[in-house]
Amino acid sequence: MSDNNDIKLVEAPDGISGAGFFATSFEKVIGLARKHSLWPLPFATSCCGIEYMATMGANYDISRFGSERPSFSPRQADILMVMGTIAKKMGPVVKQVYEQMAEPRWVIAVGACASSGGIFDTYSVLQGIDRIVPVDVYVPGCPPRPEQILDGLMRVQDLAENESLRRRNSPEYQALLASYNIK
Amino acid sequence: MELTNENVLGKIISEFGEENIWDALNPDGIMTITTNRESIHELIKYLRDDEELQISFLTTMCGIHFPDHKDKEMCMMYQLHSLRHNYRIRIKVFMPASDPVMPTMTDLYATANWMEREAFDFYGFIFTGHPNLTRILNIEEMEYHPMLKQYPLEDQTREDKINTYFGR
Amino acid sequence: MESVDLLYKAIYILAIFGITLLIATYSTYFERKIAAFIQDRVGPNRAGPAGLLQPLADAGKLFFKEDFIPNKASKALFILGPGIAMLVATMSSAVVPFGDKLIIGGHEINLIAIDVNIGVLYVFGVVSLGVYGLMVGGWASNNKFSLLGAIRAASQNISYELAMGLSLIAVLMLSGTLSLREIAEQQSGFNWNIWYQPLGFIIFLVCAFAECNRTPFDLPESEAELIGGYHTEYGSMKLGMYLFAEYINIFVASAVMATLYFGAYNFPFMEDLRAAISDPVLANNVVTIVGLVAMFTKIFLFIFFFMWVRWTLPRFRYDQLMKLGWQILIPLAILNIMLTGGGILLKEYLF
Amino acid sequence: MEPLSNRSKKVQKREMTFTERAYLPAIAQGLGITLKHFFKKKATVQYPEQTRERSDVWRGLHVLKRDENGAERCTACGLCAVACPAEAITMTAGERKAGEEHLYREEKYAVTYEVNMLRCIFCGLCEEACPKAAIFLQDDKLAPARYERDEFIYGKDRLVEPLKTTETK
Amino acid sequence: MTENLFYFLTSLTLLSALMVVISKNPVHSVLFLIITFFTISGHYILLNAQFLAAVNIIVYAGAIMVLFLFVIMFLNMGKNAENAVKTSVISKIAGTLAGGLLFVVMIAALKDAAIVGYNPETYNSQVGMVENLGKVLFTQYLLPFELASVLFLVAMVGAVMLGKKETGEQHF
Amino acid sequence: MATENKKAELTDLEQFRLDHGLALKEEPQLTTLNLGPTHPATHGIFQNILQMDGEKIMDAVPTIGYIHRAFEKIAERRPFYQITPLTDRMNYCSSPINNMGYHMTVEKLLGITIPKRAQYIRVIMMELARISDHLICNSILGVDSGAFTGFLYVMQEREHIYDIYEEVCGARLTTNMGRIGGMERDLSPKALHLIDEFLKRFPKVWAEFEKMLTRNRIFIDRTTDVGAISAERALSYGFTGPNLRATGVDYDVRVMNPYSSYEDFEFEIPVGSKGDTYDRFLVRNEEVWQSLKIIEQAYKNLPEGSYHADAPHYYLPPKQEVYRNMEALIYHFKIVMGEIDAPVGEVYHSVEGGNGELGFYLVSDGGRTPYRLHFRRPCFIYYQAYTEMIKGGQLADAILTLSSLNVIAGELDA
Repeated sequence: MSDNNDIKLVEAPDGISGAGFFATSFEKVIGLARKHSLWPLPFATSCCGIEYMATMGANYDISRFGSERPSFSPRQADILMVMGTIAKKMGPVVKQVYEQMAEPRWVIAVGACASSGGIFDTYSVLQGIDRIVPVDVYVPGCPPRPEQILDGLMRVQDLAENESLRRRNSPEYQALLASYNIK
Repeated sequence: MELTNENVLGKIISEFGEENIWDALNPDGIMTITTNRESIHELIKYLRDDEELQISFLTTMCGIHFPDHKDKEMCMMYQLHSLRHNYRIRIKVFMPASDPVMPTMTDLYATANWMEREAFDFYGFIFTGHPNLTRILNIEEMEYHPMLKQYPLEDQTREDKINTYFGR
Repeated sequence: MESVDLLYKAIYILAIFGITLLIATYSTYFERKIAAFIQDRVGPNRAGPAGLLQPLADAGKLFFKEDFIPNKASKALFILGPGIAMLVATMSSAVVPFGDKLIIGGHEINLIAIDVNIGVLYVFGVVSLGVYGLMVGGWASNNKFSLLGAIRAASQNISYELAMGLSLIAVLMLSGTLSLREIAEQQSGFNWNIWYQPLGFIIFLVCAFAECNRTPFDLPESEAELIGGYHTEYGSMKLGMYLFAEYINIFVASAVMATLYFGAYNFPFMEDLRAAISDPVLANNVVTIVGLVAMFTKIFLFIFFFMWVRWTLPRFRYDQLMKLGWQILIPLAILNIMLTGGGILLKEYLF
Repeated sequence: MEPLSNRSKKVQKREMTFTERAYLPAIAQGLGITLKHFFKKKATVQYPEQTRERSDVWRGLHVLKRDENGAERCTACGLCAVACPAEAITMTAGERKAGEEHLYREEKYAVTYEVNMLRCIFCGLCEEACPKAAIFLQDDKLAPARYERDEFIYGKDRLVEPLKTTETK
Repeated sequence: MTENLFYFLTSLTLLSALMVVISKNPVHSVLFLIITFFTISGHYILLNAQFLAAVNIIVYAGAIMVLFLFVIMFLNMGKNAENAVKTSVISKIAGTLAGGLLFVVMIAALKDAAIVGYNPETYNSQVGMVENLGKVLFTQYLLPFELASVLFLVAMVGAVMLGKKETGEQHF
Repeated sequence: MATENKKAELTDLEQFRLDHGLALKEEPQLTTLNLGPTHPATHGIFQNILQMDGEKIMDAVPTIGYIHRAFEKIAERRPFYQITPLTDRMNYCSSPINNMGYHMTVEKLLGITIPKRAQYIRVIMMELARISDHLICNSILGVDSGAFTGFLYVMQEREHIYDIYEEVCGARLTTNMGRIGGMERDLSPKALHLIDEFLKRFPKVWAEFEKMLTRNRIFIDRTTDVGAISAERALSYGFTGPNLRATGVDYDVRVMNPYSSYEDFEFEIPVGSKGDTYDRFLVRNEEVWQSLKIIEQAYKNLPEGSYHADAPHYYLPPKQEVYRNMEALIYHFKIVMGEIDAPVGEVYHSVEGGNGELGFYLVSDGGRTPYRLHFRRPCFIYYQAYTEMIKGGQLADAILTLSSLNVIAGELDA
């Protein structure tokens, strides 16, 4: 399953990929708009959630990136920030939340537990959420410093800025979702 | 009355008799006694209700698995505390792995409810009379009791790990 | 009505509509900035200079987000909900006098979209309809959190409308008219209603907070309890419309409060200014424009106040909210009516 | 229940006075506090442009140190791998050949040395375990966020401290 | 223009009034009823009775119907009420009969009623304005007005009494 | 008997119902509402299926285990010193208390006594941790009642606490602070300076936070009589810590069984009276003041001496020694490989954690790992009372009760 990550489209240079044909300034504008308005769904289960609080706090201030409106309803969120251990019991919930999110959607796995299970290589813990949902950005650390969380957010911003409007309809993306059994 | 290990033990033994209370130890300043499952419920009730002792706070309880002890594989540990006298006591009950059945303490202490469910979840102890003895921490579909020593710790689905690297 | 007048009126209405939308859009930005400043942060500053393009980014994103209608939702009503909310919100600013008359080329233009003689009732009626947007949307979502939010919105709005109406009656007794323009005219100079109706104003202010679903009365969408309340299931621009409607409501509420209690476009030493300019047409226009600025300053101060309060206070609980509305505000409003009536009688008796 | 100790102190919980019942004074007080903060100096450190100061002992990204001659200190004893509670460190040891003395300080060295940054919990136990002072958690670098899981396996190419340019050639 | 508007409003009124009865979903019924009130307010405006129009909207559409909707939503919370109501054949027949009889009675009553028109020359267009309405209410119809207010007071007291729960139970 | 008495007091409506064969009371139509596991107010992760009559909660069924991580199983497979990072992640709001509680347990097993200075440093760190724990709990209570701003004010102070942690151990949240046998390093001059500054600055901020909420009527109304529990029920449920103290029982491990030189310090145990949310809020507020007092005393009277015990078998020798001294190198290897000679035995040690009595029950069979390590996790123990506490209240009450209980999911699920 982990192989499927390779399908992820990093739309690198403009004009080379298929979508580049349609790459217009309009697309860029929407990309910029999306970049600066990534509303997170903080799926905070444990320690990393506390560091996310620090990220929201005055000293780091995630609002500078336009991302301070936490959308606890998945319909309104753009990035799913999975922070903390996801146990096998929790796995289906994460997947359901992801399915409820509207396109375009991104996923950040914040911290070792969400990314790979981290220290908890145990029978009850999911060894990384990329087993159930496609992950766009991984943030290492246990928990990461708020700087690193912001770093992860900026990586998503880069993705959002350069993504073509048609990517979400592309067969590659559909195949990626299908490989995770997400309709 | 100042509660000391000696006089508490004396009181308990005079109430329950030598045949039900044995192996009184003092490993870390907390008196540890062993009893059988027939008298455990009565014993804890007695400790709670006795005017002099007032050992009426169930600090914790947990299971322990000793696979090497023949017929005494499973152990249930209760630790009680008398807030009034600041006196702690630990009570153990051993039983064979084939028959891990215990009376429930939920009628004495509300907190025993989840603790017993946890012990059931981890070790498969059956608490007779428990109102809702289901798994609490693990998923319902789990087929084994993971804290038993014979089961592995690691996630069996993980494939990116090479065991030879780790000398454990 | 002459065609030229109609043209001016059309331009004016369009302008008001545009300004309303603009203010609502930038309210989101200011809300975030004010929140940030109150909380020792700096707030959005990456989208454009000082983050000024932030609202546009939000709007752009919302427009191009996947439009989603939940399976179990009642589809027509699901779409209708935000539509009603937005429509009703934009309608209500029609009768607010933003300024006195402007004289251009001999034509007198009243800076008010529709001058009806029941302006107060119009605002009141339209605002009371706003709750349908929330109710219909919340119900159509087929989600229990949404439904709870919708029900809270309905009961809250009805309860506070009563107190609001009662506090308004005292103003109407003073002014003797239902037309907002006349009420504004009567408060010329510094003769504002707030000096006669401080209690009424406070009641009206509290009710305005409740009607706009703002903290401490944001129960219909209280995040900690109902996730998003009535708009839990809404995403993309439909959500945008709900949020928009909320800010338009704030704008209108601020405008109405400024008109009713703070002298609308009137400002102190207005007549001195008028007298200082010799040309009567120019004098009138200058005074009107300064008045316009005064009006908007008052509105912005109110909007700031709305936001300031939001980031300071905890919210009420449902029963406490009802208690406040029915057991405190309504009796107070009735008391206020009696005091006002007594005052008017006393004045007539004395003079 | 009578007190267990003589040090208890009842928290003050008085009835609300009339002014407190009237909502407004308390609200005004709260508004005053928030307004004071409105004009206060902002605490934000604007991260990508400015960075917050970190302590000297901050446990950041790993580095494999070289000694003063530019030779790698690591001798592949494996203590760090044993000490790692997250099992994030793997290595294979090799014998130093003749002529490689300037590269490796001891006779044994790590042919491969990998740290899985996604598993790592930055607890610092490896640094503590190392008898050769080879592995360190730097205070000035943080593990960056990346797109792919594979990119987080840090091999020697990224872990070993780069040679100082003056010493190479 | 006005005439066309009148016909449009009237047909809309009748249509939505009909839909109130026909709709299976009570929420839809209520929403149609609200539209009906709106169109009726439209008629008031056509008659130059803006005050009545506004009050109609505030009171009926803005308050009473919100309560209706509120109650229906509340009751609807659990399951769909649409299928819960089963009308038997007998009740349908009975309903038709009753409705038909009512219709007959109404025709009989209205057959001879004269329609009082207004003379356009002497008609005062300001009759629906607030001031005139107030004057009429407080002079000509003072007694009915005051009686109505007493009636409302009684109704209110009754509602409070009914709504009051047994002591000790807290609801909301 | 009871029914007959009731019959006499039937109201007219009830009489009517009785006459017509109707149920005496209308059965309320219950709604099922799923609170969690992703509901914003559940912070950590747990699910409550609520049966609601309108806004009133009639019944609740809690489900936990959504982040069960099998701490106790891992602890059986790791050498003693590698378990410290695990304890970090239990109550992650106050990791140092967990770390040091665990260290003290192992020290009790090994029979090490650590020098006074190390004990004082531990006290400072543990009290800082308690402050940061209570900070989060009380400010989150503000957030859940709608007042977001106070949360960000105190969050800035928490950053300062983190700065101190960082100076002492090199991490912010999951500190892995201290070692078996003492601290890993002495307090640096910078750390001392930071503590000093903190002691000067923090009281102002905390007073301001208190001013924003404590006497605000909206807040008082929201929290008074919400989620109340009696002392008897609380004891039966095994409550400890601030939640028990809010009911009026002055049980505090620091006073009852002093550890790490707590007997040297003057402080009081704040107790409430009703055990409601407001009491819990006030008790935590007051505890912060008491913790400040303790830190101040410990900071002023910080004794000279070593920051770790002289126990070469268990405490890693200094790095410089390892390079030069063969004996030290051998100890170093033995300790890192986990081959320390732990005696056979069992110990129970408890500390006053952020949420109450945090106990460690350690059984050792002489091997390199604990044979069994059981954590007495206060959150796990008192969360089961939650159902009882919210019954009859409203949805909003349930959420405030949850915040004021300060249930930390990591500790709850282990």
